[in-house]
Amino acid sequence: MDANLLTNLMTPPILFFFFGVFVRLIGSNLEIPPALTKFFSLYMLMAIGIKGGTAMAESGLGQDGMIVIGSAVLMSMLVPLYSYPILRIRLKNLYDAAAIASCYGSVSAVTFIAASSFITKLGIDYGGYMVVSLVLMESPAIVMAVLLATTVRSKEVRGTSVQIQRKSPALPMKKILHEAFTDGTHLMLIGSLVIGAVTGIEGKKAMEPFTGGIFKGMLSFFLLDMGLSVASRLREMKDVGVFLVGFGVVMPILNGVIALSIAYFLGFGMGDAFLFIILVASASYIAVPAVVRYAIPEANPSLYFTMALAVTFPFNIIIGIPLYYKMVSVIWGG
Amino acid sequence: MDANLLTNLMTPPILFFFFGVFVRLIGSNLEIPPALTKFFSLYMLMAIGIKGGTAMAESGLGQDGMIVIGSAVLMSMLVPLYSYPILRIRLKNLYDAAAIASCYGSVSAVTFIAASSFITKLGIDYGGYMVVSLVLMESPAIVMAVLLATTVRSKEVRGTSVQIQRKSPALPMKKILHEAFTDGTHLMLIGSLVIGAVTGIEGKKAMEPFTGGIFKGMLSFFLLDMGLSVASRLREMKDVGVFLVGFGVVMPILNGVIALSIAYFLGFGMGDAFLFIILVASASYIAVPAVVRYAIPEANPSLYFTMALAVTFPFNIIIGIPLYYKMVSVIWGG
Amino acid sequence: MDANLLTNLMTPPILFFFFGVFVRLIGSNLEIPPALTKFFSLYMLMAIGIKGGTAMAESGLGQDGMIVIGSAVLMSMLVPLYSYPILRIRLKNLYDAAAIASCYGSVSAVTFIAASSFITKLGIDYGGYMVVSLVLMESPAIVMAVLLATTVRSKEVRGTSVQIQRKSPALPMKKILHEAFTDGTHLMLIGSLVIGAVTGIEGKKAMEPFTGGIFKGMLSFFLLDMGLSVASRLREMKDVGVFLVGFGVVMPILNGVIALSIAYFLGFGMGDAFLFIILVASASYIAVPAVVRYAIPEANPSLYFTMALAVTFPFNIIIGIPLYYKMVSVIWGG
Amino acid sequence: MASDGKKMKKVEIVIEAMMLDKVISIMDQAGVSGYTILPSVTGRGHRGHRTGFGFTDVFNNAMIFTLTDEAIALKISQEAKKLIQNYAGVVIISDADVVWPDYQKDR
Amino acid sequence: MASDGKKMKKVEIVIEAMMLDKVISIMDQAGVSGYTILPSVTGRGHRGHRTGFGFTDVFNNAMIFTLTDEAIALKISQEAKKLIQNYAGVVIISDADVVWPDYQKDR
Amino acid sequence: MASDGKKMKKVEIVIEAMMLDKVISIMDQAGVSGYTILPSVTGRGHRGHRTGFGFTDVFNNAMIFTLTDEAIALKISQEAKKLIQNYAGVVIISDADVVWPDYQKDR
Ligand SMILES: Nc1ncnc2c1ncn2[C@@H]1O[C@H](COP(=O)(O)O)[C@@H](O)[C@H]1O
Ligand SMILES: Nc1ncnc2c1ncn2[C@@H]1O[C@H](COP(=O)(O)O)[C@@H](O)[C@H]1O
Ligand SMILES: Nc1ncnc2c1ncn2[C@@H]1O[C@H](COP(=O)(O)O)[C@@H](O)[C@H]1O
Ligand code: NA
Ligand code: NA
Ligand code: NA
Repeated sequence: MDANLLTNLMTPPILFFFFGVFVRLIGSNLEIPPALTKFFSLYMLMAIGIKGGTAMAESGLGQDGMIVIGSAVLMSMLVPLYSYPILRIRLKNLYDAAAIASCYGSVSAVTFIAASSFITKLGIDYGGYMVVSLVLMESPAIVMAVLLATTVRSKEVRGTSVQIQRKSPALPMKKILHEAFTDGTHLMLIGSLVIGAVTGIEGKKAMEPFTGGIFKGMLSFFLLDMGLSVASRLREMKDVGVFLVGFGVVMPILNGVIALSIAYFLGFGMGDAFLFIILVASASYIAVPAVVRYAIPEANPSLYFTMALAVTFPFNIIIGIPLYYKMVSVIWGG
Repeated sequence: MDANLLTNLMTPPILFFFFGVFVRLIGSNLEIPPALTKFFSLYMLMAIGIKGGTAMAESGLGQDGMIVIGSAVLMSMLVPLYSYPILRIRLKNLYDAAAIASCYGSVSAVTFIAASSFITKLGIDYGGYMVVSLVLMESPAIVMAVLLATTVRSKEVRGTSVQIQRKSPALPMKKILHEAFTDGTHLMLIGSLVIGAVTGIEGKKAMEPFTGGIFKGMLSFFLLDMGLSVASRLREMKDVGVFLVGFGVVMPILNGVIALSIAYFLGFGMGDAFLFIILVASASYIAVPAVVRYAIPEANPSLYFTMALAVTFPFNIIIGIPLYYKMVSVIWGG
Repeated sequence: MDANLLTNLMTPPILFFFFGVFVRLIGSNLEIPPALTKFFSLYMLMAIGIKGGTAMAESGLGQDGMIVIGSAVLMSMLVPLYSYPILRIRLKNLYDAAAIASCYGSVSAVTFIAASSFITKLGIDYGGYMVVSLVLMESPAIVMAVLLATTVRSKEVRGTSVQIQRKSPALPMKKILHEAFTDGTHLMLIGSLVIGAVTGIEGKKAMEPFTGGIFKGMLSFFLLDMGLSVASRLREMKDVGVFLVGFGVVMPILNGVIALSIAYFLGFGMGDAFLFIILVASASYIAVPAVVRYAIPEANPSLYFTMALAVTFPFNIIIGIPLYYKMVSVIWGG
Repeated sequence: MASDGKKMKKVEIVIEAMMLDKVISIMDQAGVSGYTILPSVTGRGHRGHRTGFGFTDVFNNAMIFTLTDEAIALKISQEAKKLIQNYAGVVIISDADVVWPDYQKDR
Repeated sequence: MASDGKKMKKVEIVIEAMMLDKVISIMDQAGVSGYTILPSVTGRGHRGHRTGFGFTDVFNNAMIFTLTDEAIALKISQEAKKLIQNYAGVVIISDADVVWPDYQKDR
Repeated sequence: MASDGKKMKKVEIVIEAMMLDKVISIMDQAGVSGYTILPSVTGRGHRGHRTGFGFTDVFNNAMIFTLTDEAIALKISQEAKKLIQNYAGVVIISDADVVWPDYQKDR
């Protein structure tokens, strides 16, 4: 790998991520209180939403935007669909397969942030509608997972009744959709996006010192915290097992390549293509697990959460971003 | 209403308020941890205090300032006095009447902040002593309420003794005054005001990126949180009842009109007049309830808190600010 | 004392410290939630680390830096060594003597921050390696204290066995060193320093609005909080007693004078000399107590913590900083 | 126990945070007079470490207790038991003397 | 109960947060050897939901418990009962075996 | 006690925050099936006020409880007692009926 890798890794926020991992691994007592984590993550969602919304207000959606968004939504449904059979190869608990598939259909906002700083630094542009794509990729992935889980459940009832007692009292789809659409992090992002779009250039100016100026600093804290959490999850890695760790590394690449092909054939701009790949290749460890835990209690959250957070997230930050960029820059001739 | 209404409502902070209301009403799990709420509100008090204090350091109090402040203090005593008999018309629990009266005699710092951004945006000036007025309107309102409650209590003792067992062991006035003057939010505002006044232009420069630059962003978070809280209180609305909800809407207008008359006859400047009206028309849901809960335990906090927070605050933000501005601009010919 | 004293005392952050003390003394209910305190202190460590690190990246360590750092480490070992016998004069519990000695060998980051703002304002320069000194003065002081405590323990075993039951099961030195080097605050400072050094000018630019712009405001909050804590500890002052209070006031001066002599003879620059004195004269109430509580449980944390926080810290802020500056400016002819 | 309190049952439930609302509604439907919530506890059980991350509630627990009579306690524990078949949690019942203000005697 | 602990009473009090200091002074005056505070709990009782807002303590509860002997427990519960006539709260008394460090045996 | 729960011991330990990990390992080694942690409580005891400062853990307490059988409870209380000779803390044991999910019956 070349200098671009370093470009991505040598910024304070990313270094604070590694620092966080290191700190936890050597057994330090450094802790970020949950209230602060909440602050940093709500802040991130507000900042990214305002930024995307005000960008949209300036340039509008346009046809390009519609195509990107449509592709994003489609991928968030397709990824779970083709991930599920792959996961079934080895997983006995099919609920786990459904839950994991859902996380990979959805996205990681922090990976998106890191990737967009990365290309911004390289002077490459992208559309405000990328944030809209980010937002819209959450719910479809969840719906797909719930549908898969429902299939498993109905089969189970027809099959042996040994585990029936433990079976979840089937939650009505309406309740699950409500959870999916009203999840706090999801709404915070949508709300900020809409507020950014509504207030436009004026709103951007008013919010800039907060959502722009101190952004890198707040991101540093957030990534420090992520680093601590990632390292804490490493002890669950043995439960995750080789197959799933492999899935967490290979799947982003596979998803990325598929996304790249789509972006190429649909003629995305270079920045849009890169971020589209990032969205498809990343996995959710915030919004989706929160809803899936509720909707598919039979699945073990340690698996899907740990894979998305402690395997795929660092993989994308360290290897994925420069790798996808390399691929894009070769093809788009950047 | 005209474009000014929109000017007030279409800023990110205010939109985040509505967003907060919306989010809670649709039953989302979005939560702001109490520690963060504390941060945002202490920050608001610091920012407003520093701003007022440094403004005072630049321009001094002056005779104008003295007159405004004097009128403000007077109104904070008068409002409870004439609110109480109005409330007695329907309220059986006279302690409730005293407590509510007290909240309306005092002020809402956030309404003040929203109103001052509103006119700042319109290019209208106001004196640093407006913040002094804000500060000084708190304690008198509380004292009035306690005096009213004491009267009720002594009557009750002479009357039937049925409820005596529940009667509060009369707290000594000294203790209550201590609570009133040492209330944390109250002191934070005073302290910041004094520190702003003492450090003047130097202090302003040093604090500007914090108390100025990121202000709109922090205010957005604070108002998001207020929105969530307002919506949570809406379920108590049925306990509040039609009479009190009506009081919460009509009283600010009545108080505003009285304040306007005073401002007019005493020759306030336009900006001062507008903010004076805002102070008189707003009601306290932070400092006063905290002290009144302690001093008048016989009153139901759900009533006075909910009225000030969930009725009068949104009323002033949505309708009051543009309405009072309209009135002022017609009369002052702005 | 002259205008310099006022220069130091009349800034918003320092005034917020006094305000905090005042607020607590009059019995107000103003509280800063622990999660926020954590935020402010982690922020401080990040800011100071980034600043020191990026400064080092610009100018390197150099021979000057090595000499300063070496002297600092040396003093952090010497101070406990000569403090211990002084403390033994009156203290019966020798564990207390060891623990207190350790705090005074180490440093107070906030005193360092206040002092560096003080001279920055006066236009005096200092090296980025001063932060390295700050970092490196923590562990040696702890190690010295543990060695002293180990001596006490082995004597005790050989002596009367009355107190044996209460004796701590001797913690292995390895475990203690682990605690000392992995203490969260310690690591946060080191990590930020390294990240600052690695990212250099780019990192500085990226972080500036966060670690620079809003610094004074965050510091104001942190010092407000310190003021509250200092005042809360004042009620423990009677347990501390006259001797130890005296120690807490005289020792910084003594340490300061010794540091001054060293700085003079080794030819430190004026800014470096001043901050070197500050480091040696200040005492730790964060990192060291955390480790010492663990390593020397026989010592009473109320003593060492209260002395460092409620005696020496305010002494240095109010008297120490201008006093040491006076001394330095006379000798260095500033 | 000798005190001027009323003999009641204390039902304590540890449950994963996102299911707290469900437990509250179980209690409400069982007819309790009130409850107290400890909003944020962590722990370990047979479902592994639930150590609480700030950015997701998935691994947080909450705790809630109610003071109530034996019949209601039984009803709650039966309902809650169903819940903890699927979600992390544990139900604890113990004896307690409860002192209410006078006008609450009827509960 | 069979353990090497001392048989004592556990007095738990839920009280509105701003009155916690009052409860502490009731305990101190009754002569307890110590207490433990859970600074921030929420709940519901006959005074309605006390769900805790960040910007006011009016709707926050706190919880405190002390381990003490029966006589002191009774004294505390009597005093606290007066307080909860006016302020939100509840007093809970139960049995507990307490293990102190040796040099605390005398309490 | 009459409920469908299993009769067990509840061992509650208040300990200074930085020693919580030690208590956890005592419990783990004693063989408990789980525990619940209240990460941040304050208090007073014979070691004075431990009122919790945000910038140091030295004066913070934590609380942890486990539901377990009598033998393990005894083991824990003995180990914990040694710890609280040197570090602030108290150990409380009481009776509790515990309702587990069915597949946990064996613990
Ligand atoms: N034996 C136990 N003692 C105390 N708390 C427990 C115990 N077992 C489980 N818990 C609590 O209940 C939660 C869920 O337990 P589980 O469903 O067994 O994983 C844990 O995270 C603990 O907080
Ligand atoms: N039955 C109950 N069980 C547990 N906690 C209660 C109960 N009743 C009241 N509480 C607690 O005590 C507080 C005050 O109760 P009250 O004064 O009845 O509104 C409530 O907010 C709850 O935290
Ligand atoms: N009598 C008591 N009742 C309840 N909690 C206590 C009691 N004594 C001590 N504690 C708790 O245990 C901690 C340590 O106690 P100690 O070691 O006695 O200072 C205190 O800070 C309290 O949180
Ligand atoms: Na994806
Ligand atoms: Na008013
Ligand atoms: Na020192």
